[in-house]
Amino acid sequence: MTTPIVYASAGVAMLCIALFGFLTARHVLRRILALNIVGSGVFMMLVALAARPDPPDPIPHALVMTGIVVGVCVTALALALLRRMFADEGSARLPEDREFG
Amino acid sequence: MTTAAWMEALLAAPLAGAVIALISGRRAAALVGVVTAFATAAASIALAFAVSRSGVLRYAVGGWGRPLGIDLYVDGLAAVMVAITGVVGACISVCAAGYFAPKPTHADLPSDKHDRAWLYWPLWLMLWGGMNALYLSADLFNIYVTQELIGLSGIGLIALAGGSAISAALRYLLLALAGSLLYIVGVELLYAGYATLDLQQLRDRIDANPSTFAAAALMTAGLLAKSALFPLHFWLPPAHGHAPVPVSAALSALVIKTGFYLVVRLWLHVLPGLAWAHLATLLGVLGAAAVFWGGVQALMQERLKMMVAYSTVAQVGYLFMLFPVASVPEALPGALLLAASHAAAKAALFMCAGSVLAVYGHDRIRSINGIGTRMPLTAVAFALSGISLIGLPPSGGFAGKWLLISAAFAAGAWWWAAIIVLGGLLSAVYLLRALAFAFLEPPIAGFGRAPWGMEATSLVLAFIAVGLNFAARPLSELLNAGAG
Amino acid sequence: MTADAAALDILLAVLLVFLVWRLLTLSDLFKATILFIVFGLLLSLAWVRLRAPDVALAEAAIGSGVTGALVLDALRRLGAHGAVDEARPLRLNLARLSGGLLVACLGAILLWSVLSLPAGWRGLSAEAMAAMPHSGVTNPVTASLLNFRSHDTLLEIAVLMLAVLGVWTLDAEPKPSAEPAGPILDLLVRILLPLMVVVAGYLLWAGGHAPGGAFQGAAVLAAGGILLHLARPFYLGNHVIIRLVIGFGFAVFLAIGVMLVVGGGRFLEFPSRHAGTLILVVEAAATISIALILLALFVGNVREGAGRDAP
Amino acid sequence: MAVLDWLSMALVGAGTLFFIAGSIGLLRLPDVMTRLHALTKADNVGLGLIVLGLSLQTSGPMEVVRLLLVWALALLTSSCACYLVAHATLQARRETGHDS
Repeated sequence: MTTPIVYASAGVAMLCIALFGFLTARHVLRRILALNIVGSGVFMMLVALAARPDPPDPIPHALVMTGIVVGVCVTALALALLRRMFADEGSARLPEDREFG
Repeated sequence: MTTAAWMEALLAAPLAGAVIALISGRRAAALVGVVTAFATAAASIALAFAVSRSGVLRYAVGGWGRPLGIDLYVDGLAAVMVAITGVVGACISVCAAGYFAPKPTHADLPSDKHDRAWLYWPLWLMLWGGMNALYLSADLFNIYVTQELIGLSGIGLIALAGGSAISAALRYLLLALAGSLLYIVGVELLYAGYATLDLQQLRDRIDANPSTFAAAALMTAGLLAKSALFPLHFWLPPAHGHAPVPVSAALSALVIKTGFYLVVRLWLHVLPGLAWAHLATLLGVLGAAAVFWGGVQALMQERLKMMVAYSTVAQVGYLFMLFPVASVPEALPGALLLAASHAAAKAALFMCAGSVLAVYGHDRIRSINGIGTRMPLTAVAFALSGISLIGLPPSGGFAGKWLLISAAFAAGAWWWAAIIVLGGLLSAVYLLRALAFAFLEPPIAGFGRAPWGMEATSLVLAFIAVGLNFAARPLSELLNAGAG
Repeated sequence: MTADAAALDILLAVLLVFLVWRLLTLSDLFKATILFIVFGLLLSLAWVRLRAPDVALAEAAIGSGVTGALVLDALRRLGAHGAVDEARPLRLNLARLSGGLLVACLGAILLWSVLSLPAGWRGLSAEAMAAMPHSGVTNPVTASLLNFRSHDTLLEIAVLMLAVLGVWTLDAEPKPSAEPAGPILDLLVRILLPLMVVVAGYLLWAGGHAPGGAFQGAAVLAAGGILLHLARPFYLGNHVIIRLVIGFGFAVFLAIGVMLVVGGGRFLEFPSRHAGTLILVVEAAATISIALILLALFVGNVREGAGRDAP
Repeated sequence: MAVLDWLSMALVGAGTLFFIAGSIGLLRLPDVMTRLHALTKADNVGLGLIVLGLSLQTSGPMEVVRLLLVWALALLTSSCACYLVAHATLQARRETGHDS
């Protein structure tokens, strides 16, 4: 019974650290990584939830797999936009984040 | 055909159209797109009639039924949103058929983009299909997937403009992704608490504990970011202001409403059992702040498209002033009428701005002299949609605000009514400022030809916005047909 | 549970959290990306410990594999100048404190909800098991993805298509100056590529009764394509054949759903007798499309001769 | 049976040592090429020892074949990846004049 709780707690910790990282980071690539980890944290909570009954609840597994695939799509598009913005404007930060260090 | 058949059509038609447009490529995409658009619009109106005749319907996709499977659910509220999307979406498609034509005619769409312009059609039909799927869904996680569908197609559409739209699209993407993740955390908490993702079952099982509150708060925060409620509106003006004209129209008129709809669905239909008076007041206060902030910013804009985009920030505020007075029966029809007339008027205004761009080559408010004589159709459309946005009679905006104001008085909270009136005055100021330059100054010579398709569409939309003045009663009846 | 298994869980959990913290604070984004990939691989280990082998496969192949490749490729295209991040992430100041407090509150509430969950929580596992005999497959996760919640999966494939469409809307990127690798790699690719096709086919077929399925199979197939791209760079463009293959999986899925309606059933309601066959058809079509989609996302919008030089 | 158990334990232990050595090498060695040495050599031998150790614990020849297949695949992929990394490094050196 402790395995799900251990991982769910780790999921919460990952989620919170990465959410804070997303709020404070300026480089868009790091923001993208942070959001990916927020997603992993949520998915970890969901899969830990699914591991409680025996046999495991397959519905959260399906949700998480959908979430992983959607996450890759969003990440890929974000990276493509980032590369385009960097090629056009010479910065990997959003315009409002460019002034200070 | 039955309600169920129309629901199936509304899901499958735009998605099928999108994939056919994708495969058929540059030559036939526009044709496929316009045909699909009219078919989908017809189905949306048919669904509204079917619901008003035979009431709400629950439909188990795949035949499994909740909680294992995913259910669709249509009531008056969903039918109204689908119908708004259908009518305005058809008009936007007509406008886009001219705008994204193979010949470069528009200053804001560089000519080297024209070999990719056909990508508009699969993206736009996917967006439309995503909105229909969102309004018709009764499953929390399915709603997440539809939101991603909407978000990704919206970002692709914004990026079509290139240039400074790229960073706007990137900002929108990061915000939408963060919003989605907050929403998913909420879904996780609710699934942990109630072992279901179905809205109706949640409503029946919900009890007030901290985890449910946290779930509701997280989901609401995510949705507020997507519906650009003050102070989470910062991404909207650049994204909507820099996108191609039909895209700005679709995003401002329709996509913003999906977030609002979900907040309404969540708080009024799923969680009415929670004591949420403080949160409702907070939403109302944020709405009021949005009305003023958006109005003042719109007044300070130099470009017509940016002014119209900031006006959306303000108009979103009115919608959220529904929540503090939601207990009064007139409030919801009022807010929905406001949403419908804003959809029509805002799409019309963006198209007016697009026509001005096409003729003048720019949209600086100070130099759009003589629109009244050069482009009378656009000027009339601008004025009519302005009337609806300000809330002057007779217009859908007036009828909606009237209902909201009477709801505020019925709830004994006159100050909301005062804010609505003051906000109307503010929008009168910025719209009249632009109109003054358009009408009072003498016309200047030169420049291009007005795109008649866009002008005509904007006029049709403006007349719809005005004509919605008489829609209050049928709307209330449709909503009541859904109250099952 | 034995004590050493518990120790392994705790060690893995702590390591995961530590990796997250490190990769968000490192100023070198290249190192952060490597840690991100390591994080993904360890995450699949966690999924295995949580008895979710399907998720583990998907995470290793897509979550960590494809995403990692995409991020590394983006870093390469940004170049040394673009990969510099002079900010100090996670450094606390007054403005960030409020955000930090908010996040801490969120963490406390989430932790509370994790700990307060009753021990006998069942979820929908009983309902799912009861429905399994009618689902046409014996792997519950495949049944959930392609039958119980097939509507989600249909829209998910649409999301995949949208990502490619979004990439296509952007201006073509400058062509990276990659010269084809030598004969050794060619030989290796010639051995590995057929193997990867076989593995992808196996994963697709196994999905019905064991961990695996369309997404994992497609990811392996796409990895083969990426390998080929690394060995001999090629550009996809958006020719009609590419568009046809990309739209194929979604079109087949949607057509089957609509066909079932025409046949008198409900949208995506697979009849119990044919469910297994229909799922396999949908998955096979989806595998091909998803593989090409993932490959197109990696290759990006680079066209021969159309590249514009970065300023 | 106990002898076999001890033997497989020793083999797996030796394999693990190779992995640890490889990981330390990855972290401590100065540039890409030397790190590649640490990584591929150590991991291939390490995995081979672990596979050997595990195949002493199997119930039938099929499982041994499968384990050997895993090792063969890992050998192939790691040499492929190693070659790619080395190639990219050489190219970067030629372009910028120094190691990245």
